[in-house]
Amino acid sequence: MEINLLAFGQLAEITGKAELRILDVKNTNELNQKLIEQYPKLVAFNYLLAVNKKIVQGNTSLNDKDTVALLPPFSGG
Amino acid sequence: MEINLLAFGQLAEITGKAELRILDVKNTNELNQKLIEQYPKLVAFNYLLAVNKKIVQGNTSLNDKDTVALLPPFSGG
Amino acid sequence: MTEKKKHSVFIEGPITSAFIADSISKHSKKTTIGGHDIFLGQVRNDIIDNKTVVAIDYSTYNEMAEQKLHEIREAAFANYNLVCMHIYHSLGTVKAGEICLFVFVSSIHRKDAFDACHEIVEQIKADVPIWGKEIFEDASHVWKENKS
Amino acid sequence: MTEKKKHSVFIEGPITSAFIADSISKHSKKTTIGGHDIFLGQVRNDIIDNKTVVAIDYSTYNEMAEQKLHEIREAAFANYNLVCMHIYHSLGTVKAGEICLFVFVSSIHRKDAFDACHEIVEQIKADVPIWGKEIFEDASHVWKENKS
Repeated sequence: MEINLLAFGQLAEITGKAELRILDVKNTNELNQKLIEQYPKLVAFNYLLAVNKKIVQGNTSLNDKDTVALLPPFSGG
Repeated sequence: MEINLLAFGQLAEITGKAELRILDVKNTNELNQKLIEQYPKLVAFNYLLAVNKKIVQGNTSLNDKDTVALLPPFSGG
Repeated sequence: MTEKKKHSVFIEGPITSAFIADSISKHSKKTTIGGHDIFLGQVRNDIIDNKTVVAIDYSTYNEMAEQKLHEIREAAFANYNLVCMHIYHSLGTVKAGEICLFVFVSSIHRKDAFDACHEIVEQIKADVPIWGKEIFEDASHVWKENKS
Repeated sequence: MTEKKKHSVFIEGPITSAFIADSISKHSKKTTIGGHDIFLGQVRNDIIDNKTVVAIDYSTYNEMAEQKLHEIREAAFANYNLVCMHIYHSLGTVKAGEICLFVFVSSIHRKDAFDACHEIVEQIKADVPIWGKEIFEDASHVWKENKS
């Protein structure tokens, strides 16, 4: 399985790209684990996850073709 | 002694003029009495008095050359 | 005394959107401002006893109104952290759909502008000697009265 | 579903005073409106670590933002008696002194417009995925963060 990962704002600076493919993660805990291994700076970073445009809290299972967004603190307005 | 009386809004319609001279009234009670005699419609009317641009409550003494304004309920905005 | 600029509050006829735009654009040099709250009062075509209001004719007791508005202004600057504020009110005829009141409050952080603007509008309606004569299509009229 | 007109919230670059004036004048035909409350967010030239902010570069997660703004809009119409409301937000570069947010709420009686406008602005700041990158004179930057 494959998920589509979107990174915004400062998180796109950390990942170096706005969009990435991530393989073989069954849930958001596994995703976070994998991201922190790849981008150690994320450990110190406060962000939210949105799965298919909905913010999720706690560990959430992921399905093939899900879109997961990494959302740094908002600063609109 | 003489006071300068200003009437606004609907009260100017009742008095027929925006500005009147009133002679020989020592205080606002006497003034109100005199006005009601002259314009009986005022009895039913809810208005405030301002003496020299300050709203007064209760009976207030008047001096020569004071300006007294008859203020119907405000409706700005 | 403060150094806040004084200008006349009263404008003959409706307040135009061009006038409002001009006021807004004048604030682009005040770069400490983070938020503006603007209130616009618009004349409604209310129906009263089956007759439709087509305009309001505004009048004021000018000297007392200017004094009261000055007090409202000073109180707003004393109670809120404002960068600037402006109040404009129409006199004479304002047709339904046109703007008769323009309150413009600017602050560093939005909360001051919001709270001050709301309070100023309430004070203008309650305390400033302005009267609106609601004119119907047949040229008859009633006198408007603000509810507290 | 409602019949409220949908238009894109996002505008490339600053929101001009001419655009705001045009929005205001479009409401002159809606003669049930008695009050408008308008909030404008303006970019401040804040000083951070001795460097002055000259602009903010805004970006968004468009699909999620549009969905969230739609929810905010529906909630405002459900909770307040509004005639209409419009939200516009800039994307890309907005210089200090320029307008980046325009919230425009109109109602029959002023209280609905005031309360709804304030609530909508708070919700936009807290819940809509928009990010502002504060740019300094030397082209370095920091990421802005809204305080609740």
